[in-house]
Amino acid sequence: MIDAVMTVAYIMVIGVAVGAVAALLQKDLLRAVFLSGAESIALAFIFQALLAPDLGLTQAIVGTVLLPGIIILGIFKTRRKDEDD
Amino acid sequence: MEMKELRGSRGVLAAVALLIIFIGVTVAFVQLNGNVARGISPEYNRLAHLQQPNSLSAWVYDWRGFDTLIETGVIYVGAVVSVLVIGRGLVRMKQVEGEEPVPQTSLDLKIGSVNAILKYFIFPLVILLAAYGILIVTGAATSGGGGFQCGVVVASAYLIGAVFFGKKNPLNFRRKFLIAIGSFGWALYALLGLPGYLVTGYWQYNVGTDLWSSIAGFPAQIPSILHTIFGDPYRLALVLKGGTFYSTAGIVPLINIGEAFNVIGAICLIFLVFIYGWSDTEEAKA
Amino acid sequence: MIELTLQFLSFMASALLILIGIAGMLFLDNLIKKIIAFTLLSDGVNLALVSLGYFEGGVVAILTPGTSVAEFPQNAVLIFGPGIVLTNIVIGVSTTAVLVALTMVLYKRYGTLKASKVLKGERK
Amino acid sequence: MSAVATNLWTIPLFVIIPIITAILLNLLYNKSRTIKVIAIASSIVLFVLALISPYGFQWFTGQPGVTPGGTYTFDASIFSYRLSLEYYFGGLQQILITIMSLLLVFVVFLSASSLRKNIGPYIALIFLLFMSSAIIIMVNDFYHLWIGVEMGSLLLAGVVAASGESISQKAALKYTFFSALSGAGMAIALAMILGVTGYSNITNAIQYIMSDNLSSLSGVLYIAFGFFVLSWIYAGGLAPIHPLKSDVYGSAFPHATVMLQTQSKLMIVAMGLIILRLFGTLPFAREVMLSVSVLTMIMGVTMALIQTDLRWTLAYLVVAHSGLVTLGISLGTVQGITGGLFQAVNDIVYMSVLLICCEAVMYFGKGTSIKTVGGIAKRAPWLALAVVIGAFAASGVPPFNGFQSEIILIQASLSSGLPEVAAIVLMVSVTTFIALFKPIYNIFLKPDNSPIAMEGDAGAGIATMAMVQPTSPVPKSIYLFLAILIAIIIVLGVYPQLALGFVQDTAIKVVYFPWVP
Repeated sequence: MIDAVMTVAYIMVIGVAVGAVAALLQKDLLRAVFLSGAESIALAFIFQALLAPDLGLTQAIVGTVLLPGIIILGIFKTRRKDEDD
Repeated sequence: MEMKELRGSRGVLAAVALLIIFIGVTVAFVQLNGNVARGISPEYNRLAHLQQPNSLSAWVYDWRGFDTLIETGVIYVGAVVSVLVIGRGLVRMKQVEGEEPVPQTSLDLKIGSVNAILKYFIFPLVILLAAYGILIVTGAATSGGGGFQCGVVVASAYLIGAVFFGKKNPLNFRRKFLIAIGSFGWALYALLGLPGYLVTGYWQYNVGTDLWSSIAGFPAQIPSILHTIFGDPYRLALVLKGGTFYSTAGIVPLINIGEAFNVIGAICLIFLVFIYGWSDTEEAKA
Repeated sequence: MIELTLQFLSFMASALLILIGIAGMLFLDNLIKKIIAFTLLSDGVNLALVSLGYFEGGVVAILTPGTSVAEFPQNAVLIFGPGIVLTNIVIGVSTTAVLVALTMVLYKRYGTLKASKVLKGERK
Repeated sequence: MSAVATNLWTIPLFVIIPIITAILLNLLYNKSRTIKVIAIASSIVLFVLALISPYGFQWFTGQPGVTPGGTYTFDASIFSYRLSLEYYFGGLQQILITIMSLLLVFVVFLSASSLRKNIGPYIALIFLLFMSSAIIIMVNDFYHLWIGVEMGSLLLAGVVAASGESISQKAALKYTFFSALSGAGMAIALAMILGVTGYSNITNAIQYIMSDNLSSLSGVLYIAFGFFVLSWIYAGGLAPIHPLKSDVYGSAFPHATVMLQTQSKLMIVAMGLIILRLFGTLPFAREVMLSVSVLTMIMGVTMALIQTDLRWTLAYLVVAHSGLVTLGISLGTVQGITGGLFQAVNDIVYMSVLLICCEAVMYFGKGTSIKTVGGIAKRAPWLALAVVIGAFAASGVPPFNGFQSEIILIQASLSSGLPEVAAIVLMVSVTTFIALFKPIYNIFLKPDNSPIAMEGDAGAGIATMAMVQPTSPVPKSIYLFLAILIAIIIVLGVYPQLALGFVQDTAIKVVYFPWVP
């Protein structure tokens, strides 16, 4: 049982790191926002594993709907692609 | 802080500083790992069964309820400031000619071509999400969640509705309504401290639970009418190993409702203004 | 040798997120990406705060039927960190909203998201 | 200290009255007359409260302290771990909040009369700015301090961006980005202090660090110190990032800058004292703080010298004079801290005089640049007198208050064996005069010969002839405010003991009993 939790936690820690790096390397801002949302879901799982279910719930909602929502509205009002040069 | 300058020698300097920060933080975390001092936290947990089962909710809304009042203010201020930047309440000096502010136009979310089946699928989703938000706020004392989570869930429902239905949003909030409930929520939270303040002098003393009036040095007795108003409606029975404990969360459920109103008002207002912009003439008409 | 506990693992993940976040905020030139980097940074801080409270063999800090009142204080995870995380999430949302609003307004004026162009000082 | 109240009745009102006022004003939005009445009434109430308040603690939510024996107590003088949030209101808090609420009255009046359009949210933000500053100076808790600082930086962004001009929006964006960065840093520092001690109450944390052997965790304390100093620098606008804060000061309306500079002085004082109390025993701690303040002074006055706009000169001078406050605090001796706190009080007052004069210059309708305005002394002689007195006070000329605090700072640095720092303090006061002399001479004394002015005079020649003396558009109320502030300047300059009595107690406690708030 403990091992299963640890395995999931390992995967999620890797997921957080990869998601964070991948989000910032994207040229497409919309895709970057979605990747940061994925990172948030992984983080929510880690919060669950760290015995903080309240925070898991909060992080899942805030990180996947609220913050990406605000930033996506910002992208719609500005431009979608990162500029070159 | 010109960002382009970070490419040259300044960039190297910034990279070195960053490396130092990273190593420092890592070293500190390695030292802390397994050595975290427990401090005051067990004391809060010791008192949990006297008030409400959810220790975190008790910490956030009762033991450190005043911190949360200011924190609720942060989200209120965030909404006021971002809406002010877009256009609500920009000020000019009478005597000075300044730059004209740039008005924000309304955003055309072109998802109107969603087919009818998806639309009928989304409609109950929005309603269910809003209902789930209300469920979260009512169960705050006993399980995870609370006012902030409720507000965030309802705001998500609002955003989804706005994206898929546009102006025909099932949760069709108006600007003035959102500003009003946001303000009402924060004011409700702030004024819930008043009964305790008037009776004992401690702001936001939890008059419903009333754990401390029997301790020596406490300045006042709590009149029973306050127990009746703020305590009795929220009675809980906790069946624990040591027996059945009867407790009440006191003003915490009411505080949660205040916070929920505030967060719904603030975040929906942010979404609304980011989507539709702000113009004073429209407000005057409405 | 340091044991690979869950707490240690999450501390390292949070240090990594903090590094990525600060680096992104300093070195990336796109305003929206800077904002995304800020959300990553605040996630990292949250993770550090949550893992402060965790220890091996702890239980969730919610009383459930049958819990022992005498043992609960020592067994439950420390609630200080999670409480602060809630605040940090709120602050993160408000700051992000203000940043996005300012970015939107400045984009309207300058037509670019590049920080090096938008924030160039042109004092009268 | 005889029986100290732990339920002091005034403390919650300093927070709740601004909150309720702000909510009302934000709702009223464009009803200027009602807004003006409510705002001025509420700010006067706050001023009276600060004036009459006794000293004591407020343990919010009424939770007791836990003694090591496991019993509960409501007595602040007994050693106990606080379950609740603790605020302290003492002499330092009284004098700073009194002056801040007096300035709040002026600022509210000025903004309500000089701004047009929908002023509700703007004045609401100014009230919340007052609230966050009052929180920061009264609080004895890291967690709450952090919330106060974060809220303050969001409010600052709002107040600055409210003018809707691109320069202020850019200043707000830059500052908010940095506040996001350093706010996260402060949260990391908070996490580390919590991890080491387990207490967020500052008194308890200091006692824990002093009583326990933390040699294995000293690295954590150093990192926490580093992040704390970073957020101190950002909150006060000190040396390496001073351009951000001076952009903010310069691009906000001058009356808003009165509140903003008060807020940063309060943050500098509050956070500086906390750093000194908690980390004062770490080696290099004072040296780091001292070098930050010396750098701030030098950079601030150098930048102030090359400005050609009164607004921007003042913006950089505010930064330079913040350096004087931090210098006194980072010396770490009783004399030094007394000087620093007294300097903070004086600084708030004389900078407000200069900033209100700057606002009055804007009433003439040509901005504040030395290239466009001139000859104001002829049209408003009293204003010229006020600005000259403000400049004298800022540059430490004897009968005014700046002299009294700068002499204490010089003596303190000499007795700490740092004559070169004393020389820098002297240099700051001299350079302040030089930096202010150019705009004051050009704006007030030099005859107005700009082409626009000539044209205007020709057009309204007859009207001007008819009047014996050209009238100034400056309202009478500004002269009243300036008179009150100048009275404070002169009274503090002649009887410095009036203010020193308030701050000396705090300085002694910080040095000898750092755990006492």
